[in-house]
Amino acid sequence: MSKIMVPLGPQHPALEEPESFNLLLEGERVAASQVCIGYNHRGMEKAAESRTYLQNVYLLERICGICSHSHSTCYVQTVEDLAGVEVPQRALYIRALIGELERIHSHMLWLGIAGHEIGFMTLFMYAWKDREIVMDILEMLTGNRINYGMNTLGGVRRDVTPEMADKIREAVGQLQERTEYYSRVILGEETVYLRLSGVGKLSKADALRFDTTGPVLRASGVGRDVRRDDPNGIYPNLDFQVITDDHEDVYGRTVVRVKELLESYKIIRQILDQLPDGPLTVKVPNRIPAGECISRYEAPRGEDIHYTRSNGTDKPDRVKVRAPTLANSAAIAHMLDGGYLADVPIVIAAIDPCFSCTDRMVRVTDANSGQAQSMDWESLRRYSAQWYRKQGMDFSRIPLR
Amino acid sequence: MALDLFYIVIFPGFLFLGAISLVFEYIDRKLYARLQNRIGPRWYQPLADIIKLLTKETIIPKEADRRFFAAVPMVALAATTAAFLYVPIWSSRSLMPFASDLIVVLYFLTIPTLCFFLAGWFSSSLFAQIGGVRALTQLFAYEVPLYMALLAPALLAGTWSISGITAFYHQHPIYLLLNIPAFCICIISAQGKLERVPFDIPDAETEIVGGTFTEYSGRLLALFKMTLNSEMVVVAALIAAIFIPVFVQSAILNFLLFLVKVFVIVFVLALMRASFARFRIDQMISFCWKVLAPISLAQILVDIIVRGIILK
Amino acid sequence: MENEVLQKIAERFPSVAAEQAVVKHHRIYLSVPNELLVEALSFCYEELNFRHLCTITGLDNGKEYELLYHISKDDGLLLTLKRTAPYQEPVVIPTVLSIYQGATFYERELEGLLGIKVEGLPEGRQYPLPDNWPQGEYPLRKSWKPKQAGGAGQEASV
Amino acid sequence: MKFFGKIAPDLLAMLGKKTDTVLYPQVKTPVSDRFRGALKFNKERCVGCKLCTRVCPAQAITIEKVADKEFKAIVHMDKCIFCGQCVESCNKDALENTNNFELACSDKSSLDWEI
Repeated sequence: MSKIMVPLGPQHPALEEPESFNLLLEGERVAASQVCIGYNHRGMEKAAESRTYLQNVYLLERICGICSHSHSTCYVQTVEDLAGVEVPQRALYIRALIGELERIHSHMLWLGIAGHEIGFMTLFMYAWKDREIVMDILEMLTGNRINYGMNTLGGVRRDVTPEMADKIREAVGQLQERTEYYSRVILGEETVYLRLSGVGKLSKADALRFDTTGPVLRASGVGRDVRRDDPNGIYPNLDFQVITDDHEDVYGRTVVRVKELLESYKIIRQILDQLPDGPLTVKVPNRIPAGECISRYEAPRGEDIHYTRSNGTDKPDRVKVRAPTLANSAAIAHMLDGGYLADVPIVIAAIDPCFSCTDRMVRVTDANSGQAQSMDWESLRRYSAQWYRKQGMDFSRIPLR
Repeated sequence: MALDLFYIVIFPGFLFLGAISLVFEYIDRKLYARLQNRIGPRWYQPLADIIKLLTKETIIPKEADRRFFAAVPMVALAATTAAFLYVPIWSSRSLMPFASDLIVVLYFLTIPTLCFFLAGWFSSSLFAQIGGVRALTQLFAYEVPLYMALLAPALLAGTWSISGITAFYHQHPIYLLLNIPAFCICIISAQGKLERVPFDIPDAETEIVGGTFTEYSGRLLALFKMTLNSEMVVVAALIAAIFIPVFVQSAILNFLLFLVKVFVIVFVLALMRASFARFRIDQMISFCWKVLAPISLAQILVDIIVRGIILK
Repeated sequence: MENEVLQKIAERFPSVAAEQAVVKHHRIYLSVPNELLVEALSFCYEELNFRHLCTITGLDNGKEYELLYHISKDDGLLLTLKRTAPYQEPVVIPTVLSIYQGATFYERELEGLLGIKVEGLPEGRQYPLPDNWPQGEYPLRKSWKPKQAGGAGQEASV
Repeated sequence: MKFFGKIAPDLLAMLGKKTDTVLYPQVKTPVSDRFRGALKFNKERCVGCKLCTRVCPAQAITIEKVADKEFKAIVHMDKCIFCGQCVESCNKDALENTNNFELACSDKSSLDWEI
C-alpha cells in the first residue's frame, strides 16, 4: 500500500492553537509522525527582561489563558523568594483557592474538548455548561473569567468575603454532583469507551523516559505531583490524594482528570474551612537583590517551572518558563505511531496541549506595523463589496452597526 | 407533459422536497440543540444558510477536474429528488408506482454516496480523498444490513413494490410487529447513510477537516447540503412507508400523518446523533458486519419461514 | 537531605567546588566544571536517582553563557547543575540526550534562542523561532536588540 | 456498567428544561462588580503623579497636563490588557474600572480615548 503524507495543522479544526503534525499514513494507520511546534512564539522571555518585576506578573499571566494563575503564581514565588519576604497566610490560601478553581475549569474544558475530538458534541456542550459554574465563581472572586490578575508581588489583590465563601461552597456542591454524573454516565457510554481505551498507549517506562508530567504521567501509573512532593504555599496543610491510574491510555487520562476534579473539590472545602484572618499583601521592594531562584507549581497540565535570575535592579536578568506541554510534547510522536488517523486528534488532545504556554513570548514591536502585510478590516470590506457588486449585489451601503 | 413537469419540478418533486427538507433540517437542528440544553437556530436559519451559500463565491481548485467537480453535486441532488417521486406521501400509493419501485428507490439512494466518493476523488485534495475513500468503505458496511432490513418486509409481503407492501401490511397489521428488529436496523443504517454521528466518519471534522466536502464552497456546497437534507427526508419517508404503513381515506390527513411519521423518525435520528461518540472506521465496519448483518439475515430467514408456513 | 546529595557529588567528583553551592530548602545550585557536566548528570541519574529533567535554562549573563540543567527526584529535591560557555563562535556543547531523552526540545531551544550548537542532537526543525527567521539572529543574547519595523522580526512575520 | 446510549434518557429529560444559553446581544448576563472593564478617569482627583503610566505593563496610559492642576488621561484601549494595576496603584482613586466590556469596533483608532 502506498504511503501518503498528511499535514495536520498549523490550521486544523481539531487543534485549538497553531501547531503542526506531519503524519505519514499507510491507509488509515499512522506509520510515522513528526511534531512541529513553535508557531506561538511571542518573545515573552526577552520581553520580560525589559519590564519591571511588577509588570512581568501581568505579562507572564498572559502566557496562557487557561493556566494564567499557574504561571503568575510560579513567577511571584520566585520573586518573593529572591526578595526574602514572608507572604501572609491568608494570601497563600487565596492563591491556592484560585489555583484549584483554575484546575477545575481547565479539566472541565479538557473534558469538553475530548468530547469534541471524538465527535461527541453533547459532552462538549454539557462539560462547558458546567464549566460556567466555576467561571462565574472565578469572575465573582477576581473580576475576570481568565487572566484573573489575582496575584501581585507579596500577596493577592482581592479578598474572599464570607458571602463569597458560601457561594463557592454551594457551587462546589453542584460541581461535585455533575462530576460524579460524568464519571458514571460518560465513562459508562460504550462508544466513548471504544474511542478512548487502548488509544495513545504510553507505558510507565516510556512516560518516565520522555520526562512527561501531570495527568499524562499519572495515567501511566506514576504518582508524581509537585503539590505533594515539593509543596509550596499551604499545600502541606491540606489532605488530598495524588490520583494515579494504570490504563496507560487516553481513557486513563480521562479517569485521572475526572478524579482530580473530585480531589480539587475536597481541597477547596478544606481551604475555605481553614482560611485564616490577616493581611493580604506585604510590601515587596522595587529592586530585588541579586540571586537566582527556581520554583515549581502543579498546573492543571503538569509541572510548571519558572526560573528567575535577578541582578539587583528593578528588572530581571532572565526569566525562564518551562510549561508542562513542552515536557509532554516529546512523547506525542511516540503515542501517535501505529495508531489510526481517527485517533490522532484525541491523542494530541489527551496531553491537554497548550502551545501558547509552550512557545511563550510577545512581539515588542509597534502594534500598527503589522498592517502593511495583512489586509486590514477596511480593505477587506472593500474587496468583498467589490466582489459582490460583480455578482450584482451591493452591500457597501449597509452600515456596519 | 405539463403535469409531469409540475410533478418533477414543483410537487412532490424538487421544490417541495427542498422546502420540506429545510423544515426537517430545522427540526433536526433544533431538537439536537434542545437535547443539549441550547436554544438552537431560528426557524429561518436553514434557508438563510442555503441562501448565503448560494451567493458565495464558488472556488474550484486548480488541480481538480472542473467538469466532474461541478457535475457531481447536481447528480447527487437529482438522484435524491428522483427517489422521492416513488415514495408514497398522501396515500398508500406513490405518484408513479410500478412493479419493483423499492429496488429503484434504493438504487437512487446509493447514488449520492457514490457522488460523495467521486466528489472527494475529483477534488484532488488529501483530506477530500481520504474522506471519499472512507465514504465508499462505509457504504459497503451499512448498505448490506440496510438492504436486507428493507427487503425482509418485502419478502414477507411477497412484492417488490412499495404500494404493494403498504397494502399488504394494511391488511395484516399484526405482521408489522415481526419486523421491529428490521426497523431498528434501518434506523441505525440510515444514520450511516446520512453520515451523521456516530457514523459521520467520511466528514469527521476533527480528523479530516470537511472530508469529502473540504474543497467545496458556494453553490456547489449548497447543492451538497440540500442533497444531505433531502436524503434525510427521503430515507425517513421510505422507512415510514414500509414499517409504519398507517393510512386513512383523506389525502390531507394522510399528508399530515406522513409529516408526523417523518418527524418521529427524525426525532430518533437526532437523539442518536446526540447520544453517541463517533465510531472509528474499523469499529464501524465490524459493528455493521458482526452485529447488524447477522440480525438482518435472521430477520430475512424469519420472514421467509413465516411466509412459507403461515401465509401459504 | 540536600547536604547528603551534595556530599555524594563531592566524593565522586573532587574537582567540583561543592562548598560554593547555594543550598536552600529542596534546592541546590551547583557549578560544575564544563568537561565534567555530562558525567555528573549521568552520575546523578544513575546513582542519586535524579530521574526527571525539569528543563535546561540557557542564559547570557553579560560575560559568558550559562547553562543550567535542572533535575529533580521524587522526594522533591531539585538540583541545578551549572556550566558555562565562553563567547566564542561557534559555541558548542555536548548533548544530554543519552541520559535524558526528553531533552530534545530544551536543547533545540538553546540552539534557536541563544545560538549554542548542541552536538549530537538529531536533525530537525528549529524551535521555537519560525523557519524563515534570519540566520545568526539569537534573541536571548544580550547583544541582540529587537529591531523596529522592517527588521529581523518583521521579515519573519510575513 | 457500560452500554450504548447511556446518556439518552438524560437527554430526553433536557427537552422540558429551560435552556442555559441566551441570545446574547438581546439578552445579557450579569457582570461581576469586581470586573475590570474600560477605564474611567476622574479628572478632578488626579494630581499628575504619573504612577499609572509607570506601572502599566502595556504602556497604554499617559497623563498630560492641560492647565495648572488639571490633567487629562490618554488611554489606548487597544493596548490595554485590563489588568487594573493603574487603578490599584493610583493613590487618589482618580482611575476606575467600569463594567463595560463591549469595546469591539471596526476602527482601531477609535480606541484611543482622551478622557
